[in-house]
Amino acid sequence: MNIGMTSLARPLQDALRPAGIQAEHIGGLWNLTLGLCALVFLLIVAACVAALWIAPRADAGTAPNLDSLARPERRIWRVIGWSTGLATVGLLVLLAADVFTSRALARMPLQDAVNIELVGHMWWWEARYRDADPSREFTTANELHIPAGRPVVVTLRSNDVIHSLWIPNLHGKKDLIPGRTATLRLRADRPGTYRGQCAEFCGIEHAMMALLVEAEPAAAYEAWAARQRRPAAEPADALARRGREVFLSRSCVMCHTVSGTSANAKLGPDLTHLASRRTIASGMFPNNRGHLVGWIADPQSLKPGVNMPPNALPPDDLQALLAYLETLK
Amino acid sequence: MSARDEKRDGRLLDDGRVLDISTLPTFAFGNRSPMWWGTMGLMAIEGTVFALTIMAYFYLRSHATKWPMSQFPPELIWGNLNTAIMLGSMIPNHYAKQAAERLDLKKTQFWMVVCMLVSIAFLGVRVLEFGALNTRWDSNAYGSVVWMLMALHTTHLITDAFDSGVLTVMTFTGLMEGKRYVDVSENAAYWYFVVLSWLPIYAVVYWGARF
Amino acid sequence: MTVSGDTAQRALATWPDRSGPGLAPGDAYTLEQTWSDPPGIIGWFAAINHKTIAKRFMVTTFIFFLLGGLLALAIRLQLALPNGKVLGPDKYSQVFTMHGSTMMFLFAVPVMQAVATYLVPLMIGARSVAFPRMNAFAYWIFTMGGIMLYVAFFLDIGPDAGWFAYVPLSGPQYSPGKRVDFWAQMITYTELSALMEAIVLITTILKMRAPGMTLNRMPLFVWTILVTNFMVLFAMPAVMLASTALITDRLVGTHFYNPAEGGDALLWQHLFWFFGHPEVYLIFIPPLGFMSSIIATFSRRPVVGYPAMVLSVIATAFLAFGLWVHHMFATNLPELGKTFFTAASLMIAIPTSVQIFCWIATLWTGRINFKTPLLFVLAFFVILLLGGLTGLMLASVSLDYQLHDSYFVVAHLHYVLLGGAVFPLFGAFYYWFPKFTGRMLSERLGRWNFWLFFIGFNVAFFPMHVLGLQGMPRRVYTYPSEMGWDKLNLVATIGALTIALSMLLFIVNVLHSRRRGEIASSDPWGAGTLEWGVSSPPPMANFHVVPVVHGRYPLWQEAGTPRYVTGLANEWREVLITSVADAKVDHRLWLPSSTIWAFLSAVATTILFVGSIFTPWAVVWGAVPVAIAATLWFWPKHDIIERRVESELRP
Amino acid sequence: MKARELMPALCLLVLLFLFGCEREQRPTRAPAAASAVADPSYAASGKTPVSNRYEENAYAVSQGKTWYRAYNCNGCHAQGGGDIGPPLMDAKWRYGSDPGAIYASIAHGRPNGMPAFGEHVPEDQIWQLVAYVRSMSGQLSGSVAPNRGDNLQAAPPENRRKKETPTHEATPAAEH
Repeated sequence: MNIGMTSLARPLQDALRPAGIQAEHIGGLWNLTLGLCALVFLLIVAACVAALWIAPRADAGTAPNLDSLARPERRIWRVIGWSTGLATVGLLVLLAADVFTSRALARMPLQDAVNIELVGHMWWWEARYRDADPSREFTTANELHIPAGRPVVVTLRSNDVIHSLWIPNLHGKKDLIPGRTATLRLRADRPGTYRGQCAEFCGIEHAMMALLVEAEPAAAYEAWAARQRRPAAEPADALARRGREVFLSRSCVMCHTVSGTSANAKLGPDLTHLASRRTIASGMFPNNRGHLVGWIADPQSLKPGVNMPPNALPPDDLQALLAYLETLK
Repeated sequence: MSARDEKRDGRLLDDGRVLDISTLPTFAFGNRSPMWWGTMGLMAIEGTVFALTIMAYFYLRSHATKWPMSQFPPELIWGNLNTAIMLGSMIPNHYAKQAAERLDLKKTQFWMVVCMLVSIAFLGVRVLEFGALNTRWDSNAYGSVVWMLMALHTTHLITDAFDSGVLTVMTFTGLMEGKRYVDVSENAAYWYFVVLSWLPIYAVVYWGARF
Repeated sequence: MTVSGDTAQRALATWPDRSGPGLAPGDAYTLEQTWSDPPGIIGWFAAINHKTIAKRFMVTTFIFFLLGGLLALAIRLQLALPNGKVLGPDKYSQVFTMHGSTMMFLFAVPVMQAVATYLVPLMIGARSVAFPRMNAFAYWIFTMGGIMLYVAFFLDIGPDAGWFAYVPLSGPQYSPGKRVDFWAQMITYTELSALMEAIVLITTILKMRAPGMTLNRMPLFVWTILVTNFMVLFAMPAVMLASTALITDRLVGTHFYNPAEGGDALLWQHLFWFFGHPEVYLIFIPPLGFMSSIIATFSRRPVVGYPAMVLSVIATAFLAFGLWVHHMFATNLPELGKTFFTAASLMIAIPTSVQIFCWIATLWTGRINFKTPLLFVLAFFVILLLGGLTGLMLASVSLDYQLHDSYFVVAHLHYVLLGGAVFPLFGAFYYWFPKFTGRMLSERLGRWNFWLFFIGFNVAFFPMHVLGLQGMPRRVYTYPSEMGWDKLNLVATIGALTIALSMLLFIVNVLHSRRRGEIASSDPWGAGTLEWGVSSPPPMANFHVVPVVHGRYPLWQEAGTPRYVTGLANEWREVLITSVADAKVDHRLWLPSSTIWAFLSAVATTILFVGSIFTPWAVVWGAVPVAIAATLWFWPKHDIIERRVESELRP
Repeated sequence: MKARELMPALCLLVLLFLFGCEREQRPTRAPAAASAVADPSYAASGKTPVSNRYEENAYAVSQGKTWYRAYNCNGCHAQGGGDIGPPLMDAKWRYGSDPGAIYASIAHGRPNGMPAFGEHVPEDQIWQLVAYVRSMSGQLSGSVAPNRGDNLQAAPPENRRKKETPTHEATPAAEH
């Protein structure tokens, strides 16, 4: 099976290409720090090279020069003292820059924020969109949509071990620690698709715990959210209806939820709007028929160790199930 | 500068070119002896372990809504009794140390035996202490950290008692020499440490759960 | 091992040839016999001479270094191409955990103590370390812990939760089975060993220096070892407590790390990093001593600013205990507290820069003898410098949000640990190899070794900075090809293979030179410290006549009076104890001789430790053989006591 | 050095170790057959008990515990203490305590409320559940059975439970 997201445009996952205000603050600090450090590096290496250049050569028999034991080398000490002073000033500049950046990060305006509760699972992301009106809340997984230009407050929890949310284009990382809650405030200022990944080792499939963040214009976001709030549509054709029967009578129903049906288990991701997502297996494979078949039949060869069991379905049942899953828009 | 003391400074031979140290003693007490530094190192390590465990106790406490997490704090009776016994044990310990440093075999033997008897007493009471903690190590984090503190200290009690026991036996087998007196003296210093380190642990285990 | 005629012969041409008459040949022979290790297989296990133990210690840690390196190669091969299939995810987790644990616990910290137990007595003019039997015990415990970990790994019980084993992943629920238990128990072993070595080295340095070697005249290397081992005393207990709590959580159901019952996952991180960050400096400070030794010798002058160097090392040690939270910036700790740790993390750069400036000044004003050891040391100025500067980036809270747990950190830590420790360590091997073996390493192979290592290192690790910035998290066993990380990963793998090649050259060089290398004189580099005053390799007793020291570089400076010490016994292992600060003579001490019981105690302790992975009761029944072995270890023999009492002088 | 003489022995040891340790493996796909499939009449037939190789594997038992919670076995059996369904941590077994019988109970259900999960739960997971269910009454070795979980403790962890000696409780005739 060919692993990969061939059908996706290459998603952005790059700390050096900020797409939001928070990542830009950090990017600015990075540029300053990099410049200063590069300068120091060049100066010290140059001093070292110069020292080797200037000093005469000798061999093991050369009598050691013990003058320094007899009288103090004040001139050298002065040079070292000044260099150390300069180094200290440089460090203080870095400290000040860090403090200012931290304050800037903390001061992002939060009016009209979208509230998302993100729960880490081994190895996928569960997202609950919060709302003052409980009827407007909904749950999805592994793909966040956010309105560009509007602040987002992500509340982070973990269901099992420590994970860490990292969407480099939007912000740095924050840990999801069981028994604790953390928040990450971010804002995407440019629409686009940004990829994030778990950054704290969380077990054997740590490498395959990604998520997509779709930053889109407000109208598109509202339309998406409205679709997510609806329960799954009644399948239109017989094949899909049979697929639903397969879903509910086989092992799928033991772990997944499709709202509007009797499937309401929580071990795996909510599949109510599976077909609207761009990826499966936590941001790892494109959501198309070929990968879906592979994933249902033998998830262990795509993501060894995942909790999803292999499902040996008769071909008819499999076709029906796929037809049903594709209706979950 | 005081006159040259052969026993302290050695002798100069060969026009001052050679320092003869055959006049120096072959053992010494206190911080002159490497054994003292070794013992101090052990104390530093174990003191750090105790301090960190106590910090862990207060760390967990700062996160708890209710402390102790179990219903009742430890009962005081055995803890108080054992604290008294341990503080009392410093008396024979002091005399054993003094006797060893005076190279007095008879007195060393006597006070070491007294120390052994006391150590049997506090080990016995320690068993009762565990029974009166009113929590188990697997009840909750409070129980775990209390048991950890108690178990760490008990390990020290046992090893120190065993150590002293072996030394006591040695004093009776004719295996005494200068270095052995140094060992007895350092063993006594370690005993002080075990007793004194108990005081903060006692305060935390018995009173940390009350205030 | 008995004294070969060759060694005894060379022993005669030692220190005294520069400071006075040696011992009469008969006495020298007796002295060598006294300090030799007993013959035969049992004798091999009973050896306690500090040089014998230290040599084994160095070889053992180096074997672990090679094993860790092979694991690193496996990691790089897996990551060379996207969707790699060399290791499965389960094997990969074990392999990278073993790689990290091996390099940190079985190589980097112990190798420094191993080198120190060899060199420190020679540098301070002592015949032995302070507690030679404990020294041997510490070695055996360490070795058995390492073997246990690898046996477990081969049995597919290799730990798989990362070298810092964050709970709850390493806890009872998410790491079923015994894998993490073996990891935690390995920690117990290596910490026990490191703590004992610390006591041995501190006592040796403070109480056994040759007369006249005041603290102010101690070689800088000895200073770094003294400071490092004081750090060990206060840092290691934290990880022992953390791993003990982990074991009890896993084995008897305590709740230290269970949030549902009042425990806390961050407690682990605090305890671990309270040890873990000073640990970096445990690894990094002794190489500063290598640097000072090598730079002084090869620029033919004392190091600039001795007091500044010493104070810098001490300042580094203190600051090292105030940085641990910078490993936890991505958690939800209060922001104000984090700023404090940023400041501390930045400030620790100051003492290091003072030292770098002093060394550059030494080179600048010296006359340079350009040999392989110096090459390795010069690499420090590029690699460690870069690692230190990326460290400043990681110290910043905001930058750390992006860089933390990414490949940038992988690059940073390898730049620090290899540049700051491994390169100087190799320099030290090349520098002291003649002292260890009596033969020189090949200079030609040495240069090839160096350049392949230096270039391979930068090719392997520099790209990782970029990978991290491009969003590659650490500890991923694979990555999709669309991420655009494949080219740099392939480059890194090529670099790793180059490093492997350079290591191969090093091994060839060592094996070849050990038998056929050029014979080394007692002081082939023209160095100034005491270890070069004795033959290469040194006699079993180190110093046939103990010198009296009058300066920081006794072999370079004029000898004063008195020049040497007489009056130590030749028939038994007698050493001279001096006072702490001024190294005034204090008393003579009869050290114990070889014993098998240090080894057997280590075996008994191993039974207890391994048993306690499977049942808590092993702590009870396992204590019995430990107690017996330890008692027999200390139980004196009647005839020895009689001789001792006879020769006794009371204080 | 004597070390060289030890080398062949060491190599041999290493080779031995390469065979690995089943108890610690993390099988990501089902072994060929965890066991022979049991039929519903199994308990009555009096055949020799079917063995379950997952009982030797700590990871599989821990997976069984995950399924036990995720599939809401607690709903009827509580934490093994029993509620609507019978307790699982005691010595009484209505349908036999051997793996085959437990498999049959889960896969095919039992009268008076135990549903048949055979359609819903893959065979492999059922065997993992079987191993876990047996660990609840201390039937598995302490180094395989699960340790405490990261949750509130209702009962001592499975690896420290006393091994109950199973008694076969006669099924009341009325239930058939």
